[in-house]
Amino acid sequence: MGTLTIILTDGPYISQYAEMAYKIAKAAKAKAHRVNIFLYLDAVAIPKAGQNPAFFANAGELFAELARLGVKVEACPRCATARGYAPEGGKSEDYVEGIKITSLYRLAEMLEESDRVVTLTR
Amino acid sequence: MGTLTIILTDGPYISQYAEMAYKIAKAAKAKAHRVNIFLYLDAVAIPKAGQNPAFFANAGELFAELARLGVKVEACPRCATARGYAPEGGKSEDYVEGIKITSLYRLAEMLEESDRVVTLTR
Amino acid sequence: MRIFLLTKTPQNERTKLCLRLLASSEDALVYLAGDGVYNLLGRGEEPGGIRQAANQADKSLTVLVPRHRILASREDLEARGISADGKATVPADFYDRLVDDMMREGSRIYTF
Amino acid sequence: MRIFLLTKTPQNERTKLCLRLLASSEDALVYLAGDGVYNLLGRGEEPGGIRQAANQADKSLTVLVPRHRILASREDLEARGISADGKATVPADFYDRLVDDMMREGSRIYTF
Amino acid sequence: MRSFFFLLDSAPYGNEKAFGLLNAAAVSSKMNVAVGLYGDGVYLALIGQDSRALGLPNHSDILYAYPEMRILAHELSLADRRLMSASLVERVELMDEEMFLKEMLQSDSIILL
Amino acid sequence: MRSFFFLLDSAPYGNEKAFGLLNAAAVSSKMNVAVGLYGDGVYLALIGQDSRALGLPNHSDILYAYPEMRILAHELSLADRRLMSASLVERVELMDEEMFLKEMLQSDSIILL
Repeated sequence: MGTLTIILTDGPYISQYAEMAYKIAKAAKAKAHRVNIFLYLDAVAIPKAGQNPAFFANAGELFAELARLGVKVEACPRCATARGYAPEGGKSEDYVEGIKITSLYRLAEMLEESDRVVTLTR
Repeated sequence: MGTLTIILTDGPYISQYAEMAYKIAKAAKAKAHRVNIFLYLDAVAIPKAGQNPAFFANAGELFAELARLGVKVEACPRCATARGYAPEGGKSEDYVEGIKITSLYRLAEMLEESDRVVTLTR
Repeated sequence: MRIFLLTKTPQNERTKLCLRLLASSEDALVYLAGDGVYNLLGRGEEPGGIRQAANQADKSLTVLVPRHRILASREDLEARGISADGKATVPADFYDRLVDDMMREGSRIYTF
Repeated sequence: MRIFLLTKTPQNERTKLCLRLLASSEDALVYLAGDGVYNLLGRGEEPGGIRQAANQADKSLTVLVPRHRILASREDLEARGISADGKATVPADFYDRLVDDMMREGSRIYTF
Repeated sequence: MRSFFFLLDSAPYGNEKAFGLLNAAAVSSKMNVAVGLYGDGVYLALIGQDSRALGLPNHSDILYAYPEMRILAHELSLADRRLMSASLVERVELMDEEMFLKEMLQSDSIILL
Repeated sequence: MRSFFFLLDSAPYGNEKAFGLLNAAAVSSKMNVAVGLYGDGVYLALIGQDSRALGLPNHSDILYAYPEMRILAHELSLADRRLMSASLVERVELMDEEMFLKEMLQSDSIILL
């Protein structure tokens, strides 16, 4: 069993990367790997609650599902605060269940403890 | 006096375009031109309330100021609904004052009534 | 084993960099997803094109890597109207295989 | 009058398209903001570079347009460590002038 | 009647720009609208797109739904991508560099997303 | 110790990627970290950046604040941008194509934002 970290920088819908990350994370989790996802820059919008896309899969729900499966999904506090997702005890009221706003140092920790790192970005 | 329409597709901070649009719109308004801004794709995140950037100018406040100055700022409903900014009577509770979620047909109307169109996008 | 997950079109600068890294990796395995599947279009030579490809030095993916070492995502191919046409393997379990290969002992993953 | 507002680096494909449109517009006025100010770097020729510019056919902005028809944003130049150095006008009221020029009767605005 | 040239320079499906640009052009199609496929945008002209398994709307269907929009493709971009001999959506009008730039400059506005 | 190669391929200030990449590299700099400037990323190496009037943080200051990070610049990218004779931030180590690719492949992970 290994540890995989995925870094995202795009918001939902604008690119395929949120959905691709979901597919990779889900496959890795099903094979009992540990999976971290770090939401950076625009990607802090991925877990916003209340998304209702008419033509795409709901990114918020996909990532809530990953969190339920045990994937650690954490967002950059600088990016999230700038964009109006205020960290209140590490939890944004705007977010779906299970996603935390933590610290950029957590990204460094994720990198340190990971066997593999995947960056998906435009 | 002419009418200027600016189309944006990027969210705040990720690119300079929201700020550039602000500078152009403000200068045009000061010269008594009519100014429309259409927020498309990721740009529907620009007027989110509660933004608090540590290193950049607050995009939400800049656009609220434009709205107070009489700039029409309208967001695409498909893009906004997908991203969790639900249109309730054309107003998102997530938005700063003065920005409306309208219709993509409003973009066509803006284009039709404009003397000049500026697109600022990555 | 070096795994390259390529998600960008052949004209993207990141694709060009990816191909240069590929060229110096003997044991490369390439996974194509998203716009990466556009790299299966055409062949090394374009018969009767308006002009030669802009940079003759840039070899395309299918020239650099043998077909059995290229895997492409079926849904991404279908959406874009592209046939793998013997240039790549199109597994039913693309992401499962990607994860198995990249998490395998001794492998590395590069994403472009 | 055709106004070109260029906000991208010289290597960006949109910049290249912008320059091709410019080349067929005699009365072009160019406004450089954001990463567009990188178009003021260097000159037509690079003395002693490692290799020639990738595409000799692509002329740079400063070769195509006389300096009095290029305006650059001061804060964007300063941030990036670039001097206009006689290659462009750097007005204090960049956006005011842009608006005046583009809203003037008979002018068109193109943004790249 | 005002004329608009919508320039698409990114590939469909990998990001939302193609979908967004086609929708914006479609709602404007009572005016004089051309969609210009340029650079990676020419990939939109490939026939046989079937995006059901990917879970996205079929972009080439949009081209057929609005016959009043002109769809132009930049030949050099097609050639660079080895698509001159590929099967293309029949709605698409091929255009050489000179004509393509001329169409752009003749429009009242160029819209890039 | 794990090694990470952070590849910056976009220009500073016009978008947030340069700032984001430098911050991510900086917090990771207790590990073996190199920042590789490639393509438009080499513009970060220009000296004399003063971003006060623009209202953004000075990106080249970040390079000096973390002397433990190696900063590499891809020579061909500099040459393509006519920067070989420009004054560059002295922290930056120029590297030819072969060495640059070798550094990338020798790292445990390559991180592109």
